[in-house]
Order: sequence, then C-alpha cells, then structure tokens
Amino acid sequence: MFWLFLIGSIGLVLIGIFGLITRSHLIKLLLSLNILETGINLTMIVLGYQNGGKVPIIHSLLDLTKPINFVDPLPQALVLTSIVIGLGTTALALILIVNYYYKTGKLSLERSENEKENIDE
Amino acid sequence: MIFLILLKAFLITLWVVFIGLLFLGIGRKITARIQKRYGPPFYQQFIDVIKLLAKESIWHHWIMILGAIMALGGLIATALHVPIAGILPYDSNGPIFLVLYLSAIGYLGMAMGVSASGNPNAPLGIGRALTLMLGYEIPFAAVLIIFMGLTKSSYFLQIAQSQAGGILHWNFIRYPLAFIGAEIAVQAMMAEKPFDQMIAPAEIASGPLVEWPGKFLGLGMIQMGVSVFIETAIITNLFLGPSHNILDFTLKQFGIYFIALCINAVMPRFKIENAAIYLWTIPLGLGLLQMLITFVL
Amino acid sequence: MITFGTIVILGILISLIIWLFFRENKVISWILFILYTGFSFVLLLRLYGQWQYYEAFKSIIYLGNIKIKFTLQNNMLGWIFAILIFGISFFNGLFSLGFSKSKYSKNIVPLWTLILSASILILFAKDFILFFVGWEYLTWPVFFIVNQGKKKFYSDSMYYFALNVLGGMALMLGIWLVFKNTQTLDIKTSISILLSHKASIHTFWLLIPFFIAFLVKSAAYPFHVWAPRAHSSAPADFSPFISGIMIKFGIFGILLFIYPLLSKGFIPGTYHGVPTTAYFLSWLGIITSIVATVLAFSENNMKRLMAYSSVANVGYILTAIFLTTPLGIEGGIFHTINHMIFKVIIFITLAAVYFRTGTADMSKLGGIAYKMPITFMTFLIGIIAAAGIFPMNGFTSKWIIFQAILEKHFYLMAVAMFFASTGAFLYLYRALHSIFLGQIKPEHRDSVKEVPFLMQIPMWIGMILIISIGVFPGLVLKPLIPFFNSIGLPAKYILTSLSKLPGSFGQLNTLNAAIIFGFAAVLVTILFFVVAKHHKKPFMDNYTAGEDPKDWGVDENRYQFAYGFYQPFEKKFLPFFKRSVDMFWQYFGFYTKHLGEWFNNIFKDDNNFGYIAIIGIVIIFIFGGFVL
Amino acid sequence: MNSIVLLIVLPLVFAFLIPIFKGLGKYASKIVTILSMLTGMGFAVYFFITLQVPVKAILGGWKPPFGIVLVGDKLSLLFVMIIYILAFLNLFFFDNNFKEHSKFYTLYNIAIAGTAGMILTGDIFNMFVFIEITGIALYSLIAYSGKEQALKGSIKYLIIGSMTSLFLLLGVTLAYHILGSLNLAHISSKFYQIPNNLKFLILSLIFTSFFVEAEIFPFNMWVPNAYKGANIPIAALLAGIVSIAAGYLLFRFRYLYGGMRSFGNMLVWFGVITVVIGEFSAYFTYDLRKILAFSSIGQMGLILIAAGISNDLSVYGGFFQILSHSIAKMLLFLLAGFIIYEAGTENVKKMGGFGKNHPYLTGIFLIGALSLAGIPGLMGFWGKFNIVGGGIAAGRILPISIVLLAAIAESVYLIRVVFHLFKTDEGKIIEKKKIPLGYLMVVILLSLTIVVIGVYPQLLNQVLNDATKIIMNSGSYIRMVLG
Repeated sequence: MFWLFLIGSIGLVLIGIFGLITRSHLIKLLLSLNILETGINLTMIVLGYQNGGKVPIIHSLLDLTKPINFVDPLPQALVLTSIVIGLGTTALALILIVNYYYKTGKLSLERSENEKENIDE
Repeated sequence: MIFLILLKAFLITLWVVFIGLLFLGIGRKITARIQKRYGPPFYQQFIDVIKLLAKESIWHHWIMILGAIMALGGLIATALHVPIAGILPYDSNGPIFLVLYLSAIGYLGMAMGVSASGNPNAPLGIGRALTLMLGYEIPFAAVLIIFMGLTKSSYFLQIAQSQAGGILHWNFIRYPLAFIGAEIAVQAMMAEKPFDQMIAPAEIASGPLVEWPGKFLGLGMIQMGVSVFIETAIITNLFLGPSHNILDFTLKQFGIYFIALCINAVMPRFKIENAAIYLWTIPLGLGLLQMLITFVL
Repeated sequence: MITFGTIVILGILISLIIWLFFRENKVISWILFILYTGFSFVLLLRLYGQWQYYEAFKSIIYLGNIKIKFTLQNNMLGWIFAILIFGISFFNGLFSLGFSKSKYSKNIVPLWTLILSASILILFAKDFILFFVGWEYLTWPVFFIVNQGKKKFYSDSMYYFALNVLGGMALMLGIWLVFKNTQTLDIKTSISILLSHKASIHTFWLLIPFFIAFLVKSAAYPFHVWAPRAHSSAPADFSPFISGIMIKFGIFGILLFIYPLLSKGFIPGTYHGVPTTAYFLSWLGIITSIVATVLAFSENNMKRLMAYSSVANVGYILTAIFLTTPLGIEGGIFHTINHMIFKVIIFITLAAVYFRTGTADMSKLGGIAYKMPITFMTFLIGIIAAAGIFPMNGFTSKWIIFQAILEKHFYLMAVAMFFASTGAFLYLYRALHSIFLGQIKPEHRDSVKEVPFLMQIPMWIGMILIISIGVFPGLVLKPLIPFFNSIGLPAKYILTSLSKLPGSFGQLNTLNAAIIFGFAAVLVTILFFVVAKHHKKPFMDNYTAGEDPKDWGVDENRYQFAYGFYQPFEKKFLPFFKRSVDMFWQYFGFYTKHLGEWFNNIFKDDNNFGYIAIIGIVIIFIFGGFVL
Repeated sequence: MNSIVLLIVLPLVFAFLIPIFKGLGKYASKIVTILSMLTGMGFAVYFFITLQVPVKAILGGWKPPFGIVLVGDKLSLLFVMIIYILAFLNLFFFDNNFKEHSKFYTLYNIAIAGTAGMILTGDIFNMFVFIEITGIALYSLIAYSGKEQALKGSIKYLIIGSMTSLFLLLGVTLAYHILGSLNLAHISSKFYQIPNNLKFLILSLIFTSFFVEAEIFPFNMWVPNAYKGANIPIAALLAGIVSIAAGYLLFRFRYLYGGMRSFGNMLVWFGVITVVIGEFSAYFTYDLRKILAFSSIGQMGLILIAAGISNDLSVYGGFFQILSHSIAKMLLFLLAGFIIYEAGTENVKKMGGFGKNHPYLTGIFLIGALSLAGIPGLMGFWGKFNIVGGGIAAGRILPISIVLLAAIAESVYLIRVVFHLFKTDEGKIIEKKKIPLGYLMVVILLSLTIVVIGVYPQLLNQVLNDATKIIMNSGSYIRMVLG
C-alpha cells in the first residue's frame, strides 16, 4: 500500500516535470506545476502515514498506558499549508497569464519582434 | 695632458684624412685600369677636395650645415677610437661598441643634412642606405662578437694583440668563415658594388649627396675617405694580426681595400631588399657558423 | 613629517578638489598639479639615505584571521623611481600648462594626480595588498585619460584596459598563491620564506601570474598590443607619462618580486649560470624588441612609432634584468632611468608638434624643424639617445647591457639585440625625416611657430640631462651605489668616477670619448667656416634647377618623401609580424563577444526556462552520484 | 526576548494598514510604508546593538524541537538591519514611469516581511512559507509595471520558483521522515545519521530553491526579463534586498548541513558557471538594465563560490560580498532609473551627454561600477579579494582562475557603461532634467557608504569576523536553539 502510494506520487511528480519540460503553453505549464504539487503533497502524506495507524486524537476510548500506533499528524498539517500556498500561487499565475494574454495575444513565452536589441556596433 | 691628447688627435686626424683620400684616389686609378681606362692621377682626390672646399656654395637651412658637420665630425671621432697600429689619442684601447655607435652619428648627420636639403631623391638614397645598414651591421656584429668572446674584451687593441706570433695566428687564417663574412659586410659598408644601392647613379641621381653643393660635397668626400679608412682599419685590426708600425698597418688596410675594389669593378648591383636578404643569409650564416664552430664545438 | 601619507592623501584631495571645482578651469588645475608634484618631489628628496624610514597605518585590518598593518617602507629602488616620476611629472605639468590651452586638450589633471598618489603605494608598499591597491589605481584612471570620452579612441583604450585588467587579476591570483605557500602577505618576508622552501618545478607556476601582471604592464611581447594604441589615442601631453613612467612599473615589479626569487634559484635548472626560466624570459625581451622594431618600420603615426620604440626599449631592459646578474640589473635599471628621460622628452616634442600642427600622421608633416628649431634639437638629441648613439645617455646604459650579455657569453643574444638596436636607428631616422625635415607643407609654412617658453623648459632640462648623463653616467649610477651593494654587484662594476663606464669586457671613459668627439666636431666646424663662403637659398631653387615644378605637372607643395619609407623592407617582412599577435588579440575579443552572445541567447529564448532548470537539477543529482 | 518577532510582524501589520489609510491622501500609503520601514529599522538597529548573546523567540509556547522558533544572532540581525535600511532608502527611488499605488506599498511591505522572516526563522517549514510569501509578493511586484517583459519574467519566476519550492518541500519531507524534526538546529544535530548520498539529495532539493532566489545559473532564466521589465525600485529590491536573504540562506545551510566536500565542490562549480555566464552575457549586451541584471547574476555566483569554499577567509569575503553587492547594485539601479529617464532610452550607447549634464551623478555611478568590479578602496574590493584568497587557500585554483578571467569581462562592461555616459562626441545631447533632492541624498549616502567602508574596512571588521565565527560554528547555534 505504502509503495503503491509512493510510486503513484513519484509518477505524478515525473508527469509534472515532463509537462514542465515539454510544454510551452502557459496554462499547460501551470497544470503541470499543479500535478507536480499534488505529487509532492501525496509523497508527504505517504511518508507520514503509518500502516494501520490511528487518527492522532486523544479521546477517552484510548488506553494511554499502551503504546498507540498514531499516524503522524504534522505532514498533514504541512500539506494543508502547502495546498493553500499552491492555491494562492495558481491564482496569481492565472492572473498573470491572463494579463500576458491581453498584453500580447499569445499564450506562450515566445520572443517577440519588437523587443529586439540594438547591440552591434 | 689634455693638450697632448688633442695634439695626438689632430695629427691622427690629418693622417686619417690623408690616407682616406689617398685610398680613394688610388682606388679610382685601379678601377680605371681594371676597366681598361687610363684613369685620373692618384692625387686627383686631393685636388677635387680642395677645389670643392674653395667653391662658394649655397645652403637652405642651418640643419644642413649641422648635418654636414655631424657627419664628418662623427666619423673622425670614430676614427680616433680605432687603433692604428696600436696608436690611439688616449688609452681607450679602441672600444668596439663605441666605434659602432659613434659611426652611426656620422651616418645620422649625413642623413639629416641631406634630408634638410629638401630634395626628395636624397631621403630615397638614405632609406636605401639605412636598409642596407640593417643588412650589414648584423653579420658584422656577429663577427665582432666572436672575437670579443674569444679575447674576453671589447677592445680592438686586445683583439689585434691576441693574434701575435706569426701569420698563422692571424684571425683570417684561424677563422676563415668569419673573415669571409666580415669581408662581404665591409663591402656593403663601403657601399661598393654589389651593394652600392644608396648611390645608384643610374637610378636615383647619385643618391644622398644629390643636393650637396660645393664645400658640403668636399666635406662629404673627406667623410667618404674617413669611412673607408675606418672600415679597412677595423678589418685590419680584427683579422690581419698586430701591426708593428703604421706603414705595415696601412699596407694591410690597402690590401683589404684592394679586394673590395676588385669586387666592385666587376660586379652588378643587387636590388635593395635582395641585398639585405643576401647579407642576412650568406655573411650572417657564415658568422653564426663560425660562432657555432668556435664556441659550441 | 609624514612623507608618503602626505603625498598620497594630498594627491587624492587635490584630485577631488580639481574634479569638483576646477574641472573646467585648466590653468588652475595644472598649477595645482605642478605645485603638488613639485612639493612631493621636495618631500621625497629629503628621504635619500633614510632607508630605514617607514610609515605605518595606525589601525589593523583583518582579512578573515589575517591581521595586516599597512606599512610604507622607504627603499632605494622605490625612491629613485618616485623621484623620477614626480620630477618628470613636474616638468610634464609645466609643458601641459601651456599645452592645455589648445583645442586638442582635455582636462586630465584629476585622474593623473590620482595615478601619482597610487604610484607611491606601489613603490613603497611593504605588503602585497597596498601594492595591489596602487596597481589597480594605476590601471583604471588611464582608461578615461586615453579615450577622453571620445568614441574614436574607445577601442584603443579598451585594448589597454582589458589587457591591464588581465594583469591586475593575475596579480591578485599570484598574491594569494604566494599567501597560500607562505602564510604572509609581506613582500620581503614572503620572498625569504619562498626561498627557504625546497625549490621544485612546481614553483614555476607560482610565478606565472606575476609574469603576466608585470609583462602586461611593461608591454612586453605577447601583450605589447596595447602600447601603440594607448599612446596614439592618449592626449599628446599624457603619452610621455605612459611611455616614460607607466610601463616602468612592470619593470619595478619584476625587480621587486621576481628578480630576488629567480636570482636565488627559486626555480631549479640553470643554463650557463642563469636560471633557465630567466634565460627564456631574456629571449622574450629580445623578441619584444625585435618585433617592436620591425613593426615600427611601417608605422605612419608618430606616436605609435615612438610607442613601438618604447616597447623595444622595454625589451632591452627585460633582457638585461632577466640575465639575473648584478651587472644585468645595473644595466637594466640604468636603461630604465635613461629611457624614462629620453622617451619623455621625445614624446614632449611630439606633443609640441601636435600642439602646433594638430596632426600625428607623419605623412602629413615635414619640415617642421625650420619653424620649431628648439623642438627639433630636443627631438634630435632624444632620438640619438634612443638609438643608443654615443654622447647621449642611451648609449651608456646600452653599453652596460651589452657588457652584461657578453659577461654571460650569450653571443647569439647579443647579435639579436644588435639587430633591434640598429633597427631602432632606421625608424628613428624615419621619424626625424618625416616630421622635421624635408619640405614643409604649405599649410604649415605660416601657421607653425616655436612653442612658448613655458613649454620649452622641459625640453631644455631634458637636453641637458640627456647629454650630461651621457657624458657623466656617474650622475645616475653613483647615488645608486647603496642599491648595487645590496644586490651584490662586484666592486669592479661599481662606478668609481663620474665618467668611467664599467663593463665585464672592458671599461670606457666617457669623458675622454666626449672630449675627442667635441674635438672632432670643433675641428670640422672650423674647417667648414674657414673655407669658402656660403649663402642661403630657398629650397626650390636648387633641386628643381630653377624651374617651376608646375611646368612638369608636379605640385611643388607636396613632394615630401615620407610614406612607405622602407617599402622594400616592409614588403618582404611585415605580413608575418603584423598577423601573429594583433590578430590573436583581435580574435580573442571577437570570440569572447560571441561567447557572450551565445550565453545571452540562452536567456533570450523564452520557452526553454523550464527544461534548463530541470537539467540543472539533474546535473546536481549527477554531482551527487545518484543518476550515475 | 520575544520581540524579534516584531521585525516580521511590523511590516505585515503596516502592509494591511495601507488599504485602510490610502484614502487619506495621495502620499498616504507611501508615508505609511516609510513609517513601517523606519520603525522596523529602528527595532532592527536596537536589537543589533543591544543584543549581545543570541536570542530565540519561541512562538506558540512550544519548546524548540517542536514549535516554531525565531533565532536572532548577531549575523541574522545584521542582515535584517541592512535589509530594513536598504528597503527604507529604496523608497526614495526615481522612476518616472511609476504611478504611486497603495497596492505596490502593500506588496513591498509583505516582501520585506518575507525576507526578514527567511533570515530569522529557525524552522525549515516556516522558511518554506516565508519563501513563498516573499515569492508571491515579488511575482506580483515584478508584474506590477504591466510590461510584456515584466509579465514574462514574473511568469517564469513564478513557475520556476513554485517548482523549486516544491522540491524544497520534498527535501523537508524527506528530512522530516528520517529525522522526525523540522527545526533547523535539531535536524543539523542529527544530520550525521543520514547516509551521505541521501544527505546530498536532501540538500540538493533544498538548495535548488535558494538557487532561484540567488539567481544561480540554470534557475535564473527569469532574471533578465524581470530586471528589464520591472519598475526600477523593484529591480533594486530584487538586487539589493532579496539577494541578501538568499546569500544568508546559502551560507547558513552550507554550514549547518553541508560539511561534505563534494557538496562544496558542487556549489563552487555552479557558482563558476553562473559567474561565467552572467559576466559574459553582460559583456555582450548594451541594455543598461540587462547589464545590471547579468552583473547581479555574476555577483551572486561569486557569493555561491564563497559559500562553497569552506574556510573563514571566503566566508568573511562572502559576507562582505553580499553587503557590497547589495549596496552597490541598489545604488546603480537607483541611478539607472534617473539615467534612463533623462536619456529616454535603455541603450547604453545612446546615453552620451549624460556625463556632461550630471558629472557628479556619473561620478557616483563610476564609484558603484568600480566597487562591483572590485577596485580597491571601494567596498567591493574586500569581498572579491577575500573570496579569491579563500578559494586559493582551499586549493581551488582552477575555478578561481576562471572567475578571475570572467572578472575581466566584468570590469570591461562596467567601465564601458561609464564611458558611454561620459562620452562627449555624440551628436545628440540629451536634455538636462532636475534631480529630486531626497533621491540625491540617498544616492550620495549609498556611495559614501561604499567609499568609507572601502577605505576603512575596520568598521565592518569586527562585525563580520563575529559573523564568520557564528556561521562556521554550527555547534553553538544548535546548543543555543535546543538548550
């Protein structure tokens, strides 16, 4: 189960990287980034997960005298933060891309003709 | 003391001028005879000089006069540093570098004088003369340096004295390659054929002296005599052993000059760049070969 | 009285004051410059003999754990250089005061003052850091002086700047390499520690940065390309400084750091008693002088020609110094000083010509001597000295250099040097003829006249110095005796009287020779004036045989033979020399630029940023050994 | 002393006060920002002077290995102080194309808070958050001018930045998975337990994120676009302030975790590649902003080299380099703003005549340029000189030689700019414009700093020597945080 998750999440990371390398369309780049992010978040969860672990909440039904196999709660908290940040970034990126589209009429970062430099003597 | 030096210097100067002009006169005669002409009398050169000096002459600028004076003065000063059978005005022993560099002041003076005359043909001749000078100075220096190295001194006198003890000790027998190299270099130094590009009568209206009238030309003629004297004296000191008296020395000088004349009489003329290259190959090669044989092998 | 500190700080202050307030006022700024140099000259003069004198900064500087207390230590070599630098700058300032009124001149005083105060740091620094500080301040201000903010001079000044920055960087590398091996930044201490190490062939690499730094500054062979360019572009009154003083700092550096190491066998292997490395560097000096001489033959710009002459003279000096014998050092230092004097004088006369005519092309000049006799005489004496002909100072030092070469029995080297020396005569005569003699151009006939007296002062001083040092070489060599003793010059090579030139293969009494020369000159003069009368005639009357050249379709105004003076010679020899080195540096710049373009294109292509970053990450992993 | 948290909180508070006050007047938001920076600066200076021993601020009441902790030692406080000072001075920028907006100032405050947080935090995940905060503020700021170049740069920066902070997150996760902690000191104390190659992986993942901020080569594709398109104050912010934080992180992490020589080697070679590419690219271009941008890349590469070489000389030089670079580069960008405004072009070749109009301003530009080129007597010299010395002392002669060769190109293009400013024989003389007083004061202040510290480096000697000791002695840091 652990390995399946791990392989799956690494697969997502690789897909994201593949997208980042090969695409020039900005929206697709952003999607790849999100896939990458999901992959990494998943990795974090997987690494924090214990097989057969319990929810790390102390309540009256638990016998605190015995060792309890809790799932580590911290990665999940971290992932939550990460997701929020990712959301913010994505939103900002979309705004930028929209602006860029209005400005240039393009959705990829091609070199435009009007910014040629006058270099040669 | 200093008066003694100056007196000696004056007498030597007279001798130098006399011998130089005499050589030139005899040279003209010999050349004529080789070419089956009768030729002028041997004292013709003295007559010419006196006549020219007596002529009223024109000048364009004081630099011309300065040049003429520098030319002759420099060469006379040079001659006074070349030992004549061991005789020198003071105990300088004939420093070689001084002689080489002092003679340059003579050439510079002449060049300056003729440049100041404003005639465009003159610097053409000077340009050739200087190119040629670059050609012959190198093999000549190579030969000089061989003997300096051998005697561990930079004096003509020591080199001459090192050959004491019979004709077999003379340098031209012991170092024949150097002698041939130096001979060719001296041929160029005296501007005899095949190295007479600087005067080149048929090409540039007789070269540097084209614009020198009257007494300038007279000084120029004396200068030519002095330079012939210096060059033959140098070779004599270098190769022809120590001389016991002035007559001995002068005869040896004349021998050198005679060889130069004979070559001069029968040779055509090089183009200037070919002359330089020739001088850098044959005489320099001989000199360096001699150097190799002497110091390395 | 704090001498060095005063000179340095005063220099910086005056530089600032001039730049802030008197930038437009040339007269005041040059007067300040003259006052500054004169004052410093007097201050420095008082230090002769006090070789233990030093000035230390109060506070200590930390570099990491290294503590450094900056100290300026008086020393003989530095002192003699400093005296000459400030003396020459003083007279140069007098000249510039007159020169700067001309329309060709730009105010260069602030930067020049800055350079002068930096030179004190170089000459008296006890540690490498101060030395380096001075070195860098010697470099960059000259860039602005050379180009004067003009576009046409930009590439010339950039040649200068790029090569000298290369030298500076090499120096920085060298300083730290020395530090790594000795754990000290003090120059003298590091030399003794290095010498106490066991010599090995690896030590050679330690010195390479220093070689580069010093050879670049002294414009030696593979790096000489900046010299003619910088000289020709620089303001005419600054060229004397470049040639006379700036390139000598390379020599100073070699004497300061490389000579003590090489002469004590820091690098193993000797050839005829000379360290092998030094022997090859001696040949580098010869190559420098030969290349420069040959290049000078075909040069039409007078300042470039004289710059090549400077390079050639640096070649002699390097040859002499790298013989690493005391006699060689004596000759090298003596020639350095002599060259400082006569080359400054030559460039000052060129500046005077430029001042009056406004051109540096020799083919556009001619006959200037008839209008500027003092300038002409100065130039004549200068080139006689430069050609190493007898009664001038150039001869005396060349004599010692030849003696030093012969002492080591390097006969082939002597022949090669003779070639360069004779060649010098050729191009110097060419300059004399093309600028000063021959026919005068019509546009110069009325407009050109002698420079004002103020500008003549340095010329007179220079003439007197050149001749008096030529006749009495002891004037320079005698005060230097403490230094020669310190490098172990044998007693027979130390000057006993004012006029006896020492030498391994024989001595020369210059005074007697000068008397003989004077006698001959007087004799001929008398002869000339005693015999027949002479009278003056204009030029054209004689060689045209009284005819009007216009009748033959020749313009009489332009019959000056200057261009292609040694054409047969050039045709045979030039292409080879011209190609090899200049082309190398040109291609170097060209390919550097293309490298830059190539890198720039990585950034310009906007689509590749993702994969380049990923490739970067992959490379990191490869570094870590994960993928491979 | 929990109050060092103020250094992060203050600008954040002021940032969100700005929208409230912006209605009060045209300059309200600017004044609020100035207040914010002044108070921040005041606190930073106060802490820097009064705090003799390192302090930690425990947030949320959880003791160090568990909770979030802020660590203020002499070094981090020095850097935060300089960030505040520069951020304050940067407010007197000159940019004619710039319209004053409250949004800009809000983002500016957030960016400062983020950079201060990056330096002060003692928790690795917290650092990730601060990097993201700074990042988001910077993405928006770069795009603020609305130019195509700026948008491009912003998008590139965003994508690379997000990607690498995800890698950072992955590294953090791995470290957490193995060591069970997020505290910098705690991880460092147990870091030896990790096998070497895994260590390398974690460090690489973390450092990629710093590389983006520090403009190291394969991650700096955004730099030319961003510097070219962004408004001048933002370019100055990037070059002057963010680079300080990035440089600090490089050094801090290098000495907390990177004891491996192989890792140092990697840093050195990445630095060398960055220097070479930055300097030669700048050598090729004639666009003033791009020249400064590429020069930034080169300088940051040098800082990375200093971080890679582990001896005290290079660390000392590296800190000097961080400070001198940020001051000089900020100065140059501020000047560039006015030059571009007056010349009406960004092409260096068309700026002839500026030197005639404003000789003193051009002289100040020369000071900045020479300082960057490492001319002695100016601040930049000591950094470069010491890094070279440290590199050679560590036996890394080849990389240092390459860097020195690239430095030739650097000197050439910097002095070339000054030449083109000073050149007089251009046909068109540009029109002279008036310089605002506040701007002029800031420029003079910065250039004076460069000169004074360059001539008298003893002013910083003590501080930077202490800083060097602090950064190289990671044991005391660990003891301080955990104990």
